[in-house]
Amino acid sequence: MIQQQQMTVISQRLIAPNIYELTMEGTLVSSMTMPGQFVHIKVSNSFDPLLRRPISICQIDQEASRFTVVYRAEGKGTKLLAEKAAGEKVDVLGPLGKGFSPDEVVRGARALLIGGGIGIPPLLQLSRELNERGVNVTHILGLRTAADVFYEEAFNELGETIITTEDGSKGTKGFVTSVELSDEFDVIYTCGPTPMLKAVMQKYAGKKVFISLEERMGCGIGACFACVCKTPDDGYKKICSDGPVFRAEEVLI
Amino acid sequence: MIQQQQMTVISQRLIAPNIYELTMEGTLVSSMTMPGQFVHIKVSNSFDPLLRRPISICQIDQEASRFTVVYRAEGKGTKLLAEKAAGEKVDVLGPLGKGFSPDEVVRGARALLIGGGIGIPPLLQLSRELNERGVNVTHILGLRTAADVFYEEAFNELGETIITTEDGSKGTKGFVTSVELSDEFDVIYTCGPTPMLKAVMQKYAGKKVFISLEERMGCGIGACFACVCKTPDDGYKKICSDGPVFRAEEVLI
Amino acid sequence: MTNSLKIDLPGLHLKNPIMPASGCFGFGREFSNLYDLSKLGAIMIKSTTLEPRFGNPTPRVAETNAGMLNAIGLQNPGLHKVMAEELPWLDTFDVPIIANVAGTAMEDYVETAKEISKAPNVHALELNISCPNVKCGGIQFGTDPETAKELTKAVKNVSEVPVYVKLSPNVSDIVSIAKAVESGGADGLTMINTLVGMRIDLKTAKPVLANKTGGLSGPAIKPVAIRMIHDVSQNVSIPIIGMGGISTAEDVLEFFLAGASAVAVGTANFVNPFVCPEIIDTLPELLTSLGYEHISECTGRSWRKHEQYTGYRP
Amino acid sequence: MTNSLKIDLPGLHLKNPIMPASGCFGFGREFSNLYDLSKLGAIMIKSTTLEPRFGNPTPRVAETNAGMLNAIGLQNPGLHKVMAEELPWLDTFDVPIIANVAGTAMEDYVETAKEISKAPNVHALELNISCPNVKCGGIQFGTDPETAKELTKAVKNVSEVPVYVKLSPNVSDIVSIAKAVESGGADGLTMINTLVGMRIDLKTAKPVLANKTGGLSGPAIKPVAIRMIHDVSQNVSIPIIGMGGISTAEDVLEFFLAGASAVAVGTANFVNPFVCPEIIDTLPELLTSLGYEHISECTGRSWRKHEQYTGYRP
Ligand SMILES: Cc1cc2nc3c(=O)[nH]c(=O)nc-3n(C[C@H](O)[C@H](O)[C@H](O)COP(=O)(O)OP(=O)(O)OC[C@H]3O[C@@H](n4cnc5c(N)ncnc54)[C@H](O)[C@@H]3O)c2cc1C
Ligand SMILES: Cc1cc2nc3c(=O)[nH]c(=O)nc-3n(C[C@H](O)[C@H](O)[C@H](O)COP(=O)(O)OP(=O)(O)OC[C@H]3O[C@@H](n4cnc5c(N)ncnc54)[C@H](O)[C@@H]3O)c2cc1C
Ligand SMILES: Cc1cc2nc3c(=O)[nH]c(=O)nc-3n(C[C@H](O)[C@H](O)[C@H](O)COP(=O)(O)O)c2cc1C
Ligand SMILES: Cc1cc2nc3c(=O)[nH]c(=O)nc-3n(C[C@H](O)[C@H](O)[C@H](O)COP(=O)(O)O)c2cc1C
Ligand code: FES
Ligand code: FES
Repeated sequence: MIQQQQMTVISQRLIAPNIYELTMEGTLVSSMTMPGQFVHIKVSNSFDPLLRRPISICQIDQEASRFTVVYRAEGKGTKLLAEKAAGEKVDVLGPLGKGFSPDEVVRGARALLIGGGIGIPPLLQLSRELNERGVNVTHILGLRTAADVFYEEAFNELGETIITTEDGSKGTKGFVTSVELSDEFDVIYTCGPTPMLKAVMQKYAGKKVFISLEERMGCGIGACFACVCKTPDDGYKKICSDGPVFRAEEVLI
Repeated sequence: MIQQQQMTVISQRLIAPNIYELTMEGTLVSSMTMPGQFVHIKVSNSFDPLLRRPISICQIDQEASRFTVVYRAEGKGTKLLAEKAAGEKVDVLGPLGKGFSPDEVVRGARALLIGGGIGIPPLLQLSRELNERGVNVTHILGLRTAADVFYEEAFNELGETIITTEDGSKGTKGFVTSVELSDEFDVIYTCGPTPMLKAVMQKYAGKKVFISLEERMGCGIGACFACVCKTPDDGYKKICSDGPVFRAEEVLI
Repeated sequence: MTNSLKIDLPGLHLKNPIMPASGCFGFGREFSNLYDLSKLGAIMIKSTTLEPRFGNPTPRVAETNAGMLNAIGLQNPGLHKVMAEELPWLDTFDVPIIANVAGTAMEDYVETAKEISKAPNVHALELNISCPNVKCGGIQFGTDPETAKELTKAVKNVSEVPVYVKLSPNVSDIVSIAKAVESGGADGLTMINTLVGMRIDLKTAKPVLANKTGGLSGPAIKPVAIRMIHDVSQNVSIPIIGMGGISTAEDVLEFFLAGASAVAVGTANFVNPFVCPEIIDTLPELLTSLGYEHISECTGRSWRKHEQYTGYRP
Repeated sequence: MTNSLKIDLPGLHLKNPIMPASGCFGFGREFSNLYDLSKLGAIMIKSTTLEPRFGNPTPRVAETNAGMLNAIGLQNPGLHKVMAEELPWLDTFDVPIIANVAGTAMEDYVETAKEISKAPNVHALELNISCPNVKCGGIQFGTDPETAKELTKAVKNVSEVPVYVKLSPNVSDIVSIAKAVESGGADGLTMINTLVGMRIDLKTAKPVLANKTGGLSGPAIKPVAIRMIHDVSQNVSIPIIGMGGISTAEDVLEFFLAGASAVAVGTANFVNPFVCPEIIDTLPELLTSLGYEHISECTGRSWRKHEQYTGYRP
């Protein structure tokens, strides 16, 4: 169930240049059921900035009623969000959308998780849940440069983790699609910038690929038609409520 | 000289219902020369609220580079200002306008200071400076009810202080003009709501009366013509830069 | 208590004068997961056109200071599907529907209005002659008084329910459009639609919206809406449903004082999806605190002699 | 470095294209206590009328969300005093003056324009046909294309310096006004003036401003200004000085990309009196970071083919 809640900031820290990890607490967490869902955050009480900011859920701790997001502080809203300190309240609407369904794979299956930049965080919760289900997980995480890398250890604990950097300062030089793996995968999950999603879909064409899309949003709940994308059958999907995660074949990007 | 400065909040406390006392520190204080001047405060970095808020200077501590304002948290801007805690920065433009000139009276003269509500604070610094100049000061402070009274002791230390409350819950029942004093005064300074100023001017007609005016402001420095009032000679004065303090005869209110 | 909010307008017996604005609430399905739609005074459904429309390419929204731009382009499933699926579903709630009708030619408007006005829960039409986001149709009907009048007449001729006309603020003289529409037989006005605006991305040097321009809504435009309602309400004798930047009960009252007899809330639903029920809950107390017994006392009070008038009476 | 900001416009050789907007800077005296006025590209002085004007009763300003309303009512000391005192004083600075001329009848405008254009430091006129805050005169000249053209012609006939016409955004079709003014001989356009708006005080139930309506300015109106400049710049071949909600160097660039060749800063001077010099200081770096060598490359880039054009050339 979607709730709107003043959640309490538990911690906020810088984990890479301009990348913040923010943990919040509140009963809203109990509704978070699927990795890949997102929350819509009002970063200030002011009318400026006016709109909420969509941010993916990165980690869920049901026992502590806490969840974590990781975001890049770039524009007006996310910079204000980065100023929130422990104990402050943040207005969260969520959980929103449909995430990655870990049910798509069975125990013992092999899953490849490919994340680019700020698309990496939602894969962490997914990888955890896949692991819990006994799925064998491999990660490819693409970043610009060595300094941008975050959560390497956390992913390492969950499965083989290959880092790529555009400048080659760490891991494989190039993009996430530069990595050649000999293994066969039953399912591929990917999240990142649209050009990366396209490249991944091309490289793994014919496979079962799940992608997570981004679009400018108004309501975040499916009411305003801001965030639609076309589908192959000339229909449309709303990224905020039908997605953000789709089977690659479902949508035209 | 007018400066714009990010000043540091030293303390903020509630001194009566909705009335806050805020002390800030910065080199800007060195330009504060006249009691009755004001500062123009930007209460947030957001465009909403957009405009600065004019607030009178209440106490100046040149040695510590600190000054104090007292204000009522009522609308959007002043409520945000009331949230500022020690250590935070506040954008202050000032000092602005022309205040009460304590030079108008000589040592041994008698001055009557009449303040109403949130018009009381600027009289505190004035009274101090008059005292320093050896002027004999009497205060009449008008408030709605006993709970609203603040700074009674501080004024008491500077001269006889008569409190009036509308409901009679403290001091004289009625308005500041209900007080009958047998003494003759050489000069009267008054600050408060316009109806009170008018009543004071009427009661003390013929005396040397100084009044402090309020008006909605744009720039606060005399450039936008938002805050004019007419003068008896068919001219005008800008309250922000020619005032806010005027000789009663100078302006039509 | 909420009795202080009951309002009657042509075709509309409203338990309260608060309704979501067209395009900001879809057909209510999403919000029905958040609260009981029966709580609302009415619902203005998304603009419906004769044929289904996909709308404009994305990005379709952009944020501005205290406002937002949208260029959805009237995406909707078309008259047939709205009649067959959306309206019957909405009929499960105890809330009157104001059906917003859009088109690209007079005939579209007329045909859509005729059909949709037959739905049992559609109690009024809102004629959208002010959408700035479609190439042809929409706004050109709303900038010329004569065209606006003709369209109103044609739709009135076929509609089974009262017709409200939604005015565009992008005009030199909104009073003359309002009068024209009134003389065309409109039962009421709704105003304002969005102001045309644009944002440009510094990095790409291109407009942020794929459609380039979009409609500006939200708190930024509130003073423009207030002014126009103030001017129009003094010059027509049909009621006005006011909108443009409403986010709080205080805003609602400001619209009433300007001359509105009911209000719609648009953009604020995105910021706080519970805004409509919250306003409905807080409005009675605000009225009391200001000394009003009924919200209708407020209509036009900023310009009326108080004795003279106590709100629109049908 | 600041060479990247040098701009030539009809009558104006500007060291940079940043100037305070008329009415937000008086005649510069107050700001001269804060910084050296010679730093500015130009100064648009307060609207000057033939006779002195006291203006409207107070309150004259009201805050709105991300904006403000003003109804100053063109208070100014009148042509004679401006010529005798303000302009000579301004001549002590190395900064061209754009004299904003207002009136209530064609003759006033012509007489004021004729005289003030003779002042040695007045390098251009700005014809205010868009002030929403005076009963007669001002805005009615700006909403009818024919009247706007006639006035422009009449003023051009007598002015010793190029004439810029200041357009009102409160019109259905700003492009047609712009074209009319161009055909009347205008050397440039300045846009936009304020949108008409209103705020109502809940406690008194009356408009906050004594004049009831006022002009809306500030960040709230920026998307409207951008849209209008984008539309007009594609349809005229005279340069545009853009304004409406500019507060930062980024805003300046957005106006250039829309189609402006210079900009004016109004309301932001009240929020931060140092805003103009701050923008002038930060703009070169912003240009560099976006890969531009000169700000004129940006003019109209949101709609021009890049090869085609590199800014207005006199
Ligand atoms: C479903 C979804 C999940 C996301 N998850 C994350 C995440 O986990 N971490 C993260 O750093 N970012 C994420 N994003 C992107 C994030 O929403 C934007 O970076 C953020 O909204 C930008 O806000 P701002 O205040 O920094 O920028 P501003 O420039 O102030 O934003 C202006 C407006 O544009 C919108 N906007 C700007 N960039 C984007 C964008 N890329 N996508 C959607 N809207 C945008 C803003 O929401 C706002 O309405 C996600 C986006 C979507 C749609
Ligand atoms: C020279 C001067 C000195 C002042 N000194 C003090 C003081 O020492 N303590 C104090 O509590 N108040 C003082 N005031 C009044 C104070 O400026 C207003 O109470 C304050 O601006 C209200 O802001 P808000 O955010 O609470 O209200 P909002 O309703 O959010 O204000 C909206 C707009 O109206 C303006 N405004 C509202 N009320 C007033 C008012 N009474 N006078 C001027 N502008 C107003 C605001 O500045 C703002 O631009 C002074 C006013 C002036 C002109
Ligand atoms: C995303 C969005 C979509 C809209 N779609 C429509 C529409 O389909 N038909 C219509 O008449 N108005 C539409 N509007 C205009 C609103 O109904 C309303 O008139 C306007 O937004 C002003 O109100 P607000 O400031 O409360 O949003 C839309 C507004 C927004 C923000
Ligand atoms: C207080 C105030 C006074 C103004 N006076 C004038 C004026 O005298 N003449 C004029 O042409 N424009 C006047 N304007 C309009 C501005 O020059 C400018 O066009 C408008 O405010 C939009 O710019 P901004 O959003 O940067 O303020 C005034 C604006 C304000 C806020
Ligand atoms: S953001 Fe409103 S429908 Fe998706
Ligand atoms: S506030 Fe601008 S002149 Fe006084």
